[in-house]
Amino acid sequence: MNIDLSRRGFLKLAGAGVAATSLGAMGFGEAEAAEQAHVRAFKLASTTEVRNTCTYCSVACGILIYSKGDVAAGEKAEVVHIEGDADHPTNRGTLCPKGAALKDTVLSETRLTVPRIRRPGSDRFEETSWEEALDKIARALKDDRDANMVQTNDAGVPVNRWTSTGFLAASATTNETAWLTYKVVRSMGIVGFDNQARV
Amino acid sequence: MTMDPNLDSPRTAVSNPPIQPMKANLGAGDVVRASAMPNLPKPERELTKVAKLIDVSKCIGCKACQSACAEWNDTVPEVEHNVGLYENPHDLTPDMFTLMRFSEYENPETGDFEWLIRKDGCMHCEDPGCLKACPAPGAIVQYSNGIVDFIHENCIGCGYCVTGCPFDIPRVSKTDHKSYKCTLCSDRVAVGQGPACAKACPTQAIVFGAKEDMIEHANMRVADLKSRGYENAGIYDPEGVGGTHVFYVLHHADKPQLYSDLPEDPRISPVVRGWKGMTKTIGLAAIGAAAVGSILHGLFARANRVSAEEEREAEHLVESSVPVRSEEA
Amino acid sequence: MTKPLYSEKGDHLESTAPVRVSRYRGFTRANHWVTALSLIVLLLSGLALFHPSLYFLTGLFGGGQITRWLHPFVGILLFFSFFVLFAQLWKLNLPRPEDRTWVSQIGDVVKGNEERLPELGKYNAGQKGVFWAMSILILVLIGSGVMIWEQYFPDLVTIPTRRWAVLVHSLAAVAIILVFIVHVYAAIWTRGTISAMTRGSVTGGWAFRHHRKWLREVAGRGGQGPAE
Amino acid sequence: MTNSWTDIKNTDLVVVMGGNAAEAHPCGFKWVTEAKAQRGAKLIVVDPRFTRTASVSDYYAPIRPGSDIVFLMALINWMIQNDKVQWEYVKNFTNAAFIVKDEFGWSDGLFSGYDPEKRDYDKSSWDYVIGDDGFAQVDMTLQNPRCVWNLLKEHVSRYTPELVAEVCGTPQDRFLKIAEMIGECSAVDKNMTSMYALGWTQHSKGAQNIRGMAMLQLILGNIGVRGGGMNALRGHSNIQGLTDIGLMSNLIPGYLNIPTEKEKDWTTYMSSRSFKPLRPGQTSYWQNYPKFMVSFMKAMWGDAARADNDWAFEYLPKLDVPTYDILRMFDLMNEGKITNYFCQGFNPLLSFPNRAKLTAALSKLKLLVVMDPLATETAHFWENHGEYNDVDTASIQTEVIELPTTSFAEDDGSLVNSGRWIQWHWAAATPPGQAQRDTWIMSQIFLRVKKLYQDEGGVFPDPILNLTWDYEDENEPSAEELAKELNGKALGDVYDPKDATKLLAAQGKQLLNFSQLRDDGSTMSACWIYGGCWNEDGNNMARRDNADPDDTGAFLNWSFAWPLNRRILYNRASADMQGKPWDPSRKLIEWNGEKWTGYDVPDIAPTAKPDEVGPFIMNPEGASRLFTRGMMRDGPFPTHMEPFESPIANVFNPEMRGNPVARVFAKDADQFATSDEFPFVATSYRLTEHFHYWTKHNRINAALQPEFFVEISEELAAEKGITRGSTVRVWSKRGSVTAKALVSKRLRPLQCGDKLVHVIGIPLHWGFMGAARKGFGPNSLTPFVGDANVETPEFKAFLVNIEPATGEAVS
Repeated sequence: MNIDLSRRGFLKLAGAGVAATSLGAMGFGEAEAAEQAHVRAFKLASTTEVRNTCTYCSVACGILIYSKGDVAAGEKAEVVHIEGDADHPTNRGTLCPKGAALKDTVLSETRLTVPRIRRPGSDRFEETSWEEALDKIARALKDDRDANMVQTNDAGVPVNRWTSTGFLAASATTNETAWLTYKVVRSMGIVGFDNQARV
Repeated sequence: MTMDPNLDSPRTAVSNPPIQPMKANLGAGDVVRASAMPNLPKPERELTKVAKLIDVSKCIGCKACQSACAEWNDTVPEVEHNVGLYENPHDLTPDMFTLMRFSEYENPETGDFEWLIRKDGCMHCEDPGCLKACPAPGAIVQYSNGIVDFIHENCIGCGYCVTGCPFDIPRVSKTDHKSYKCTLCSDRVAVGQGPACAKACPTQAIVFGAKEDMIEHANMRVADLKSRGYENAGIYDPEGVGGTHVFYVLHHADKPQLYSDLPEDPRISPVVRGWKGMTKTIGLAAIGAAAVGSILHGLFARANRVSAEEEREAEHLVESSVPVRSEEA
Repeated sequence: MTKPLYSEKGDHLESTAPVRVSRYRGFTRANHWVTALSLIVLLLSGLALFHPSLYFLTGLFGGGQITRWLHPFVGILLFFSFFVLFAQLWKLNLPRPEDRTWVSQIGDVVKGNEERLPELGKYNAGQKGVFWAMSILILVLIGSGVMIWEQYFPDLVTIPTRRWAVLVHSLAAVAIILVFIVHVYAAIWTRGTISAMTRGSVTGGWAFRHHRKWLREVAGRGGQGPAE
Repeated sequence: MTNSWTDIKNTDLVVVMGGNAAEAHPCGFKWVTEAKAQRGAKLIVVDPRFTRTASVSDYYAPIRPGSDIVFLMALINWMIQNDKVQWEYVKNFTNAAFIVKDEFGWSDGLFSGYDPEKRDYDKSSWDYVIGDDGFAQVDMTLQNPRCVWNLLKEHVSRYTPELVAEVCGTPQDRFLKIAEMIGECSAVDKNMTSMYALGWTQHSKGAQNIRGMAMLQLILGNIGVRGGGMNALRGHSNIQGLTDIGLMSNLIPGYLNIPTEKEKDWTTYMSSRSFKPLRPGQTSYWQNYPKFMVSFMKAMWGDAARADNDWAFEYLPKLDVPTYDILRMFDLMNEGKITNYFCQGFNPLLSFPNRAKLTAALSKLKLLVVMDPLATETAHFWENHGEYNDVDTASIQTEVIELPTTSFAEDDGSLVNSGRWIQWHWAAATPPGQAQRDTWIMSQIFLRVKKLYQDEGGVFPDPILNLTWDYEDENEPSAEELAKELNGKALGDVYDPKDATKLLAAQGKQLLNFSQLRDDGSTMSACWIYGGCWNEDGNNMARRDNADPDDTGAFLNWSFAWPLNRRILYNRASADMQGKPWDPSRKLIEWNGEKWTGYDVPDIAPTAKPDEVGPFIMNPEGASRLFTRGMMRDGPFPTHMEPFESPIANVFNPEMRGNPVARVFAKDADQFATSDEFPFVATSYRLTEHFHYWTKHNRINAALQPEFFVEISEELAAEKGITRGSTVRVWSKRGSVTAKALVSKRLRPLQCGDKLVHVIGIPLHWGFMGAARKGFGPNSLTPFVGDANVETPEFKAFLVNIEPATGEAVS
């Protein structure tokens, strides 16, 4: 015989019918009706898919960024998920532990959102406006360039080099950003110019 | 490479997820077993059995699976301390459904050092101990494709699943008091996607598909390992639990315990079987019998009454008894 | 005076005609009912998680989560409540020579032929059995219960031990329910018993019929006692 | 990379040395596992630590940090001794046959021409014998004792398996087994690939480590073939692009050079760049240098760059020193000679050696500007974080401006991967808060400075005022506009030089590729090697056809690879002198009688006859170089040099410390330690769970590897009474850190001769900002010295001491 007894079977056997029915009458029987089996709702439904490249190492894995909202359509968009692009020849949809967690870097609590300035000797950053920050920078650049630009060397050869201001370029910016940066930095005569390639 | 999500199987981990809304292809109708629900109607359709194969010989222990798992399931594992090990978090948690376990092994035969790395997590047993142990109707279900899933609305947090599991997998949350473990990304599988870990795995040490295809793939891997001198390479798909829907290729299949104590011959503990089987039945029967017995006795045997005679005897006894004075004592 | 062998010091005659003998003071009765009540709650909540067919009983407590949460706490309550009861009753529940005869004539007990049985003190062997069975089972239950208390002691014991604990817990639970049934039924079947735990006293006849040595000893102390 | 990630699947043997591909590049390493699974390829790992790469290797050998040259030269020696040489390749495709000047020589670990005063070589003797015909003399029979081959043979003869055991601490049997496995790849149908990264570059002789393997690969005939090559696993997503576009002190986009002050005018500058072929009929592609250079000047200054003003040569800064690299800049900063410093997405406080010096230097700045998506340690260098950044905030007068920038998810543009694929990506999200794109920020800075010069005048404003800036929105040039400038366009009509009537590109049109560049000012191109990335066919970097005919791994229609969409550099060398593939099963290109055809874009003129033109068209020899002439500061052959901090004296010259020509700043020399006070060798590295100092800002990666630790052997732990998981103090002559101890069998002490060398592993992912627990980076300990040729800091081998820490680190 089936050793698992159905509830009704048990009631018959135990003769506890009275108790049980009265409980049933009090509506306790409902407790048994369990939530239907279901899987979690698929979270990418109705998101926007955008193809991008992982920002970390130079394997340059293809990634798919899923956002709520569509930037291309001029909407405000926030990243909800990132995973590998299965069509990409190099990573074939796979991602490493860094790439698989890219979303948390985009949404990191330590992401910068406003220009800030730390005054000499101060123990904190204070918020500032882009205007103030950029004007300050431009002024500092011009003053130093005018003061320290080396126009000719001892031999009188024009050298037009500016050594007292330095610029470290990034390692994850686009080629386009890099080219614009190059133009700006070189046109000023800065030679203390370098990037992450050295490390 | 994206598969038609309406194909129930085989599914590929290496495809891009759909973004158009679609109906989950895995639901109540596909449940073959549910905890504490003995008389379940047989599902009208039978899905192809799926499986996740973990080839430890290809695994580089990069934890992409852990990362992808947390991202997909929106869990936030705690930032712990380093305790001198590579395992982080240090164990499975309600927020970390899978974990790379590392063991350093000096092979006595070859004299070589080996770093054995195993992805730990729910094995999705064909005969799930958690489901057997669970007292809450429908809190643990098994779909016809083999996935064992927790339905958290029904979970009462008693921890019986922990007791029932032969692999020490489920973890009960201290915050919402519900039990958590790998779902084999049932939500992804339901729309024709493979689990997040299998898709992310850089070396494809984790692959996902129809179980028979996975077995075939595993056999190829075993052959390759044998050709590289691992005579004992083999598949870990333990019989004791009726086989699993997450299984391994091991270079030392003869010694699974080398891989951070992977059980040699896992099975649902006889103690648990006893508890959930005989005890349950015979216990209830005994209680029922006792109740019925007493009722019958009550009905048919005469009650044990005190007679008026005995009341008088009592009064007489009281009168005749000489009070003992304390000072005389 | 000689130390009472068959009665508590507090037991006394409330009246002589008709005779009424006090059996349990108010505190003890309250203590008993708290214990009884918690046992019933445990029994219902326990059974709910014990067998699917009884899961509906979780409805009594407002669902599975609450039932899971409530059960162990009531268990703690029962444990302490019973402990206090035990402190009051254990002495007179120690076995005595006449218990053997009583047990050997269990047939007469069930048939109710009390006149054929030896005179007894405050408790008969059956009651003593219930008492000791309860004591032991409650210890086992609280012990095994803590081991499987996921919410607070998830890592108290290893999982294999935990498996045994859960098995032992359910077996002990079945046993205690059986004892409970015997206890309750015996009280009902032996008419005049219930008043001992409600009013706290029994009729002289009841005492004469079931616990004559106890009656003698109490009577021997005459009108002494709180009633005077 | 000479090849590509996807090409690695074609290999028979992978040698991972000087890198840890599985951990640092997991998804690229996938192709190693593919090669193993599909081709039965083998994987060899040579590393001081048994890494996660080693855990899936077929054979592993330990090596003492900083001794790689000995291992590599010994491999070459073994190949020569055991005739494991691809002779036809070596004779025809390398400079083995070239005759070298008699004055060239080597003794006591030094080459001819060393000047200890200057710490530099007079390289004049390091060159070929040039005949009366103006060509280098060769002896194709390789009999001449002065030919490169015989000099090499003699040079490497000192590097025996015994020496390897003594210097590298690698057991002889392990070395020999590896030599045999590698030797098999001298066969034309067996190819080996080398995957390396900072394990080789971060040494004071990093460039020579890589030379060593490149020479071995040439001897085995593995350069230019499928499944072969020298594959540098670049660290960052666009570090290749930043280098291509020349964001370095001495570079101009496309590997052109900023003039030195010795090159006072255009003619002088060009004179040293004529690159006349050294052998008859060779291509010497650099002969086109003027076309690239003029096109660049036009891209920068448009009409202001004219023939009559030397193409505005004057606008370019002229260098007085080889380079103002970061190390030099921080040294100057520390001398108080730097006023303003910009960090664009860069965190030098954790990236460069001797953090104490970095902090002191930054504290002397007037203004520090940090542009970053995340809150970096550099931007917060003045903030006191207890032991993790123990600075006196009030005394630091540096003004710091922190500008929020967008991340990859919020901009369009292209990145160059390690295999030179230039891949376009699209923005998916709105920048958070007030974050702005770097293009906007740089434009704002430039436009403001320009305005100041317009309004106030000032010193030499011309290059600023004349900088081309014709963008639709001058405040934020679009990625598309900038990409088109990188490709280049016709400023006037461009005709075919062979047929003056044939119009190649009409004025204003995008150029097809760099073959259409001119030196008459009729073309502009910001970065000649990118020519073709965005021509009249559109944005080729955005191409997404992942078809791969015959599964070669080339993917020619996926994005665009520089140069000319070529996927494997030197691919002409994959075919023999008749133009037939060495290994038909791995055909890449083939000579069909009239031209080169095949799966890849030929790395040679399509009609250049195989028996006439050599495959290495960028070299005036037409051949590759086993002997580099005067092109490297520290020698034409790699010779063993110890790290500046080493427990062992140089076996060839005990007096010689580190790299004899590496630049050392005065104050830093005093901070080099010896092994009597600092007995243990430390090496830094990345863990797979983290990316540099970025992912510690990310909760998930922080959870996967939460806290700073150091790895030590069980032997060292026992010796020092250190237990697993306890806190230890590690210190060098430059600084001290506290860390958790990870005691492991994966590190073993190395027996180097009679000396037992303990190695301590120090991962580099922690700092005092972000989601992970506060910690340190190895740069608190590392010496302030770089590679002699490229100034990459010596992070991979230095000396420290270790002890159990008394107080627990608060984190």
